[in-house]
Amino acid sequence: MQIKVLYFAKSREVAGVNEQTFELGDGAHTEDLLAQIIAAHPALDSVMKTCVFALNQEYVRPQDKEALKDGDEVAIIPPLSGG
Amino acid sequence: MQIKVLYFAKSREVAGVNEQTFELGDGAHTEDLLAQIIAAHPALDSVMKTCVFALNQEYVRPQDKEALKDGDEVAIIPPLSGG
Amino acid sequence: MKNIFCEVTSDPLDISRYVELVADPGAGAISTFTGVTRNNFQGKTVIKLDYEAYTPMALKKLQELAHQVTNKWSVCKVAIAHRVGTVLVGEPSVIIAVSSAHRRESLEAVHWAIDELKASVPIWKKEFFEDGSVWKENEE
Amino acid sequence: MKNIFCEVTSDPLDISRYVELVADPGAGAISTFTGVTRNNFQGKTVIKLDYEAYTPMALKKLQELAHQVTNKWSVCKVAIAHRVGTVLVGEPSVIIAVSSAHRRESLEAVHWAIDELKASVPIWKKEFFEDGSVWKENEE
Repeated sequence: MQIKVLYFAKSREVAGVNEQTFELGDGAHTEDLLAQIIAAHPALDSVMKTCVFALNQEYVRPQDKEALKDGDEVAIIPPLSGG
Repeated sequence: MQIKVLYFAKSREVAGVNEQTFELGDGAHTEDLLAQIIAAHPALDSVMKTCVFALNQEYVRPQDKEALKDGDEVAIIPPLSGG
Repeated sequence: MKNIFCEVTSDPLDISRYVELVADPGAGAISTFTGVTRNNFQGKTVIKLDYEAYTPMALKKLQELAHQVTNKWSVCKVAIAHRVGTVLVGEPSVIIAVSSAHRRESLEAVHWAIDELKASVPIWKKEFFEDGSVWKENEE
Repeated sequence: MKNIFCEVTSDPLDISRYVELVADPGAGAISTFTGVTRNNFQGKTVIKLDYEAYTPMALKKLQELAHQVTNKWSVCKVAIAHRVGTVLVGEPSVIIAVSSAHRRESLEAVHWAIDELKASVPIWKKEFFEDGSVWKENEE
């Protein structure tokens, strides 16, 4: 299945991309995806420790191990600074 | 001495005047003035029970018996409703 | 003081004017409160309000109030305007604008200032209904 | 819902627009909060801020936030706008406007909404100083 990953703010700058598509096997969950993202961008490792994530525009924690399905959109959410 | 009295809102409507000058003897204080005001406008008696007063633009209570001097300005202040 | 602006006026009040008056390069936050004539009171249709002020004392009390804001909170600038005369439904009768470096100060200051204004500034409103009129009294 | 208006926009924000959007004949109070780029942070001169949003999710979160305001308080209308892109010193980055019959509701709602916005809406700002730039983090 294909998962679209969006990078914002510091994670976008460190990854050097705005968005990217990852290919995962059936039954993969968010923790698997995050491992793949860090494998693709080792420099993101420390940044990711400060981030949360959004799955289809709803916040999830990495340890929630949310099941993924083809076409899902996952966003890397660094500490917020809107307002 | 002459004291200028200003009427506002309901006290103005009941008194039928905006302002008025009262003549008081030496040594008169605010309580004397208020008695003269009610004598001049008996219909104000009940309204005055809900009012406070200002002497030269500072709030005073009638029971404070503030000493008056020639040229003082006293305002009748019904319950406030600004805002 | 140039960081305080107060007025009592018969002109319509425009929010942009008071937001501009409190603009400051060191301000990260501007909070405002606008009191508006609403179309009803306890189920009765309100046609208009007439505001009357003891103008010189009202202005003095507004200035004291603005000074108190600058003493109580770390704020940049304070503007307070109260309208007198007829204020139709939907029109502002009072606008308070406060700027501050951080948001909490201006938010708290505006809330405090409108409560205090209602309690201490010699201004009165008469409400006009379809079947009569009445002088209002602010609650404590 | 027609009593809620939210937007994420790269256009400059004008307070008059959002005050008009929450105007309501039943409203006696309109409270607003405006976040503005200030010229310094911890003593360093700020040149500009760049805001970046996860726009569709930010808009969704703003709408959820506006709905929560209408659930928590008796208010008439809620408008929330956040700007993205470059915001120069003195320019608004966010405006929240709430109207209500009585003053307390809109004052409390605006204060709550800006705190909640900073904690939950996926928007980021980068501060540009004379000697570099940094991604900010809102405090809890």
